Amino acid sequence: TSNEPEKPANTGQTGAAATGANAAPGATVTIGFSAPAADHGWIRAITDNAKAQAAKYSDVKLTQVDAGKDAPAQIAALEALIAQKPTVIVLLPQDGAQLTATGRKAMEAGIPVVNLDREFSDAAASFTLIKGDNYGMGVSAGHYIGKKLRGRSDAVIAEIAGIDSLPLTQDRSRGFKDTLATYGLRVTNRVAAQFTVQSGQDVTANLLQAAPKIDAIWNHDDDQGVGVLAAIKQAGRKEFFMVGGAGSLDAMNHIKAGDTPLEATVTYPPTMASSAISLARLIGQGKGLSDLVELQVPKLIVLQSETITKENVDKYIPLGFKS
Amino acid sequence: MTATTVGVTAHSGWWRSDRSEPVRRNLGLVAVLLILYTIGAITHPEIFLDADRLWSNELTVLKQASSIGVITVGMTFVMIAGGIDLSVGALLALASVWCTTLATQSYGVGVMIFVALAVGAGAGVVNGVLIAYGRLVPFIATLALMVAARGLAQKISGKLTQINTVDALNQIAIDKVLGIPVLVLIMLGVGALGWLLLNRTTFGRHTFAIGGNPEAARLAGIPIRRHTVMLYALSGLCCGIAALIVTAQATAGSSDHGNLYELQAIAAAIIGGTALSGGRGTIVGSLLGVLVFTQITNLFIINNLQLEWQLIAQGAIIVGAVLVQQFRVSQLRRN
Amino acid sequence: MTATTVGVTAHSGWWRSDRSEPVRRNLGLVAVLLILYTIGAITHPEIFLDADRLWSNELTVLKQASSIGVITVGMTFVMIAGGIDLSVGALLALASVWCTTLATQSYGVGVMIFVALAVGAGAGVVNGVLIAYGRLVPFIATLALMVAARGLAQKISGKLTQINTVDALNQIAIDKVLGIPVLVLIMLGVGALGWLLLNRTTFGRHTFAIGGNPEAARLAGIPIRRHTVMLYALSGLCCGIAALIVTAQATAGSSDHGNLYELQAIAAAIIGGTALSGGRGTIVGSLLGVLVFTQITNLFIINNLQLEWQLIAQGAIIVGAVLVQQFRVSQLRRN
Amino acid sequence: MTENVLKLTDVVKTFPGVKALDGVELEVNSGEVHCLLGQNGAGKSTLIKVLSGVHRPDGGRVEWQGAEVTFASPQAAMKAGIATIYQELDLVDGLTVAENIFLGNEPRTLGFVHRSRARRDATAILARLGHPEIPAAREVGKLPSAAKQIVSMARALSREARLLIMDEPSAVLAHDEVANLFRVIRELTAQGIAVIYISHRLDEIREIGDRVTVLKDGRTTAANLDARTTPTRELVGRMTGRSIEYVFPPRPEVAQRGEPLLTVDGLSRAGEFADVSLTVHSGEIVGIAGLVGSGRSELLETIFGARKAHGGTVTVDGRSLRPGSVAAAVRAGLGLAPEERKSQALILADPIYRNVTLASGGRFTTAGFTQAARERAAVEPVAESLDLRPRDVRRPVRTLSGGNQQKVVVGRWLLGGTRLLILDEPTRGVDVGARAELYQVIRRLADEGVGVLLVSSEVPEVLGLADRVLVMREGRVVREAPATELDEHTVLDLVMAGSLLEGSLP
Ligand SMILES: Nc1ncnc2c1ncn2[C@@H]1O[C@H](COP(=O)(O)OP(=O)(O)OP(=O)(O)O)[C@@H](O)[C@H]1O
Ligand SMILES: Nc1ncnc2c1ncn2[C@@H]1O[C@H](COP(=O)(O)OP(=O)(O)OP(=O)(O)O)[C@@H](O)[C@H]1O
Ligand SMILES: [Mg+2]
Ligand SMILES: [Mg+2]
Repeated sequence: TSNEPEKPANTGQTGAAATGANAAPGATVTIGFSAPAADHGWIRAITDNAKAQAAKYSDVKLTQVDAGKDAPAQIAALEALIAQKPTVIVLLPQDGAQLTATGRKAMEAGIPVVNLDREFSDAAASFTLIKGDNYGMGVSAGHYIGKKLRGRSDAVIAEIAGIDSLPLTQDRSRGFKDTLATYGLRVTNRVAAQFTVQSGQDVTANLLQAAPKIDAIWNHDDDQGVGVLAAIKQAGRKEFFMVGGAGSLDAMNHIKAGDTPLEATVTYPPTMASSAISLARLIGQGKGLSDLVELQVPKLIVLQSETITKENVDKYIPLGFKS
Repeated sequence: MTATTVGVTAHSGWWRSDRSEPVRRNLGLVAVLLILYTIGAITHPEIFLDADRLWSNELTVLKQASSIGVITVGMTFVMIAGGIDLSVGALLALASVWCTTLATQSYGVGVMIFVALAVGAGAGVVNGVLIAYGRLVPFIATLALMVAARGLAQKISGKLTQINTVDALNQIAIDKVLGIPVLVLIMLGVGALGWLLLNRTTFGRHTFAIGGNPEAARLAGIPIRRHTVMLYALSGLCCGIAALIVTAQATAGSSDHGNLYELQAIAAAIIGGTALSGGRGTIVGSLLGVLVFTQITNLFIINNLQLEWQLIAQGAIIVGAVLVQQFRVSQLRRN
Repeated sequence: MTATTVGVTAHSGWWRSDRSEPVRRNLGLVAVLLILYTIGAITHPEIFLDADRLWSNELTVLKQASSIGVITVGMTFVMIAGGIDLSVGALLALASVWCTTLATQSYGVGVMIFVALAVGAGAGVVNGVLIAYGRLVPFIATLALMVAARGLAQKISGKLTQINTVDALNQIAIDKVLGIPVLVLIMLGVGALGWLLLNRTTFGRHTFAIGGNPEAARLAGIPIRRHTVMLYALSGLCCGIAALIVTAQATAGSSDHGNLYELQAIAAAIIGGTALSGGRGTIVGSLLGVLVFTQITNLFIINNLQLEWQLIAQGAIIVGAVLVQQFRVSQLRRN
Repeated sequence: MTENVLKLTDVVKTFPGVKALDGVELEVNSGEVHCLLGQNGAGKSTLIKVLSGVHRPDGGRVEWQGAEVTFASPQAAMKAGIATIYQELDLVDGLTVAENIFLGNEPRTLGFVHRSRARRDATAILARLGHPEIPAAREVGKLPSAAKQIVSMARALSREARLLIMDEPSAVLAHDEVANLFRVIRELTAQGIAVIYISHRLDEIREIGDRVTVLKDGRTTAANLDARTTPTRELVGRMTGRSIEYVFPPRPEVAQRGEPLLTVDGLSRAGEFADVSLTVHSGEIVGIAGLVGSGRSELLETIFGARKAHGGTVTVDGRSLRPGSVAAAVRAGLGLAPEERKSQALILADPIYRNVTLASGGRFTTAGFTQAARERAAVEPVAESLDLRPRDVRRPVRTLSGGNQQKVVVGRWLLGGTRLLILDEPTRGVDVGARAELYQVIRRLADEGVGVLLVSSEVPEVLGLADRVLVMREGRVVREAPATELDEHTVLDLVMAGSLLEGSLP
């Protein structure tokens, strides 16, 4: 699912720009944008979406700042950015907690910060937080699997997590665990990959040896999912069904085709970057969301983690990002 | 520090065939593997005491070891000659991406294989030339390629996973010959060829000589520079082979493939008795080293250990493993 | 006897002071830095040709370099003695996590500092003992700690970022003394002390001796094992200091801190003229090496280059840098 | 006044598989120079390593100044007042002369080294050794091998020792340097310091020694012989168990020189040697005499392509050799036995046979595959002819005695196929018996038509073995003549003329 020259249209871009009154161009807004280097399908979609969305507005000027290799580096980069006094900052931190102080610094400098996805440890450090729902992902996956295996307390349920040292992975697993519990189910085998195809294949190959018969698998991340599916194919296993995570185009195609155990995937939409830019613009122009009565954009927006299945996959495919 | 070993090696069992110390080392590693199996048998008898499941589990371990195994063979040559190759992981990624572009895929499996090997070997030659003729220290030269090759791989792939639609290639990750997975056979084949090249040809002799005493090798008329280039080309070639393995396993090429392979390969070689300072090393030892590491991961997953415990245990096991080895070797020294 | 005088003086370069080759190397690195500045001046005159912005930019570069710089000083000692320390990054993480647990924070900054240094040095001693008395090769011993220490850090922190609420510590990332950021002063201080220790004390002499010719060192009655332990303890101590720096910068302790620091530190030391085989190396060179790498990153960020281009460029620059150096050194050799 | 300081009774030291020392008796008195004599591999170095705490004896008594001792470490021995100059240079190349001399006991306060004092003291000691010109601030790695030897002597002297052990200190020294060394030794013994002196050169032993103890196969075969009066026959007999009639093989009456094999024309390297021209005919042995540092090694290495010439040409039977390419030289049939065996010639961890066959490329392969058996078969006779001991060619070279290692270096080019043999100090550290053997071998090769180019700091060796002799001084050839027309005195005058002019000879 790659190779052809990038067209943003296919990286999860909504196509929907601002609507209603807010569509009208206003005072020019310079948005400073910083997200970790795009070394992974989902992050890449985030950056592409942000750029694409900004391009849609005649009154938005986007200055992108490299996030460097780790949190301290991103902090340094942002200090430089703050010095340039953009109207608004959209920030996807390397690590929410570690950049909280910097966010606060920007706010104090009178620059509203839109905290994208990875949450600051202090709400006062951002003007608005828009994030995906990691816990919710686990919940959605849990419900899908729970409904199908309800009452089978002996069911073998495997979880293939992403990078295990990340807080977001912890949240996803908690949501999954808690939800399964409500069905009297539990995770019997849990492995963690690295968000990369190869690691997905590696841990899965071993996992399938550990569990000779599986009922369901939840894989946190459709990027590594390519490897997971490969390993399953190589082991010739079909006795179980699988749920993915994030909502990549590749995953959706498999769901549509039904050619793999992958029956569903729970979204963690990179479109949030587009929305973040829109919000930043409104903040910069002191507007609210036109469909809401408030004069300011909301303080907190948490995106639904939707469940994509064969039934509804068609309407999601335009949103699927290339892994 | 080499210092600590000096006193010891100075009188180590010289009178036996010069091969015997390595042999002991390898026996040590076999012992380590047996210990790992025992742990497996205790924690999961249903797998490790059931012939069929043990067999299929070990085949999986070997399959998962195959790519790093092939790379370690090349690494062993480089290290015996006193060098080091940090670029292996990146070269693997580059080769895998290059051989899975839509363009390449359209030419079919033959061309894909050729491209992977050519890219690997070619990049290896670059390493070798920088080192032999540019006089860069191997660490820096290969570090440069480690970084640049990844970048290039990302450029080519646009950081996207390049699904491989050529089944002929994907199939080698599935097929078996006489019950043995093709990937395993590839690893064993590369190992066997490597063993011959290292122990039964002048190329191997010269490799040892260059690592043991470069000046002496030079004054004995060995064309050191040419040899160096060939060594890194060999390592690069192994990366190309490994790239095909990984591409088949992942059914895709990606600039993320082979992440941290350099560290794993070097560690496996050293555990296997290859000296970072050159002059010593065996293919068998290196492959056993790889197996130890892969078996450890397998055990962790089977016992579904939490990440932090995996790491702590791994550190402990590495230390334990080497101590077990040393015990066998010192036995040799004593009598 | 005068015969030797004849032979000796007949030889070129004979009368030059000896440290002159390292000096040339370092001049080479300075040249590289100047080239980097020139690139900066061309691509972004508004920064590199504006005294104030250049000054503040370079201070940022130095601040970003401080943690890795401190670690590289310790690494230089270890490498000069012929060793290597892969655990530095993990030890940094462990120390940062340990000194930012709620419990530790409650005791205030003094205890936090003590804990960080103690954890670092303590883990370093473990490295040293494994190597000197357990006879593990440094690569493997420190690899084991590299893995285990990260695991332990994750265990302690529960894989959560530990916000540091003790402002006294966070402040050092902000404060300046006479216009120089405290972090930079710390790095320079550690560098200066390291230089003294290496070039003016018996400890330094013995470090060179052990790396240069372990057997000779032993015959000269140097207690190699004890010295080895002290060396790794020193490296660990530097990790502790670096941990404090990073914790202050990130305003938090985390098990992800110091990722890949080992590679960067080793690379910087080698670029700075330290031999992986031991016996050669300078503190100044190592720090210049660190600066080169940090300056490169800074240039990338300023030009906000895409990741893939960053990597490709970095590879090219590394090769270029070393060639520039070699040019200066070979000049020395020629006359 | 001369009381006994050291007494060894029945000392035994076994290395896995070999009894290096098998009941050694030794008595050393204060103020005497006690010489140890023995063939290569007899156990001399092992013995002194036992004395200096490097090895622990497996049995026997060591009495030091009356009390029984076993030294746990080199430190312990040094503290007790025993200083040692080891056979293999034990210096750290990366450190300066001063740093090496005081390594392990630096003058210091609170760990800080007094560098200026160290340098001053070092210079003083070097001056006392007659080498004020060796700069204390110089990196040892950049010194000539001879200068290195002086430095390790200085190091031994820097410790106030009651017993000074010297393991073949003169091996790398040229004639006048030895005189110097002896002067120092006499000063020491005058102060009542005891000296154990190991050398394979009998004339030296006669000149400096008081008493001699002879070792054979790790046993004392004769103790406390008088160094001056004991007849050579007896000494050699005790050492080798046989008697060696003549040393140098007779030259063929009519020097039947064949075709010119090697022609060197106006060869130069800045700062090393200038405008050297020489010819070696097949079947001819050409010797080069000169002092340490006179540029002979560089000349040889340049001819061999190991160093790039700055000017001049090297031609091997008519065809000019590609400069700076050792491989080309070897292909043309040249072979070099370099000067420093450990750093330039041997792969210590590898077995003897591999070191010997290192340069023979694919010669012992069938279908591209090496065959250890064939190699060993080819190496055995070489080991035989050089009297390598022990004979087992599968031993790592590391475990060989110094002299035997040297034989391996030379042996590499005796496998046949070499048409011009270049020998740089080939007999360095080789015992009397083996020397004779080696001379025989070299002459036999010459008779078979091989050309030989020989460098040695032992003038008698050059005169005795070579057909034609070149004398080098300060990198230039100052005289060329048939060996028969020269005698030791003339040659020494020639090589030292320069320094005579400076009038700075002691
Ligand atoms: N002044 C010097 N600086 C550096 N190296 C030197 C110097 N003088 C001599 N050497 C080295 O020491 C060794 C011996 O010196 P050289 O070859 O010049 O004289 P030689 O006649 O070969 O003396 P020798 O009998 O020691 O071989 C050679 O390897 C040479 O490179
Ligand atoms: N480390 C070692 N391991 C095994 N054997 C050894 C070792 N060191 C010496 N030997 C053996 O011990 C014997 C005595 O060696 P030693 O070096 O004492 O001889 P030597 O008298 O010094 O000879 P040379 O005159 O050539 O220096 C030799 O057979 C040698 O091979
Ligand atoms: Mg000896
Ligand atoms: Mg010489």
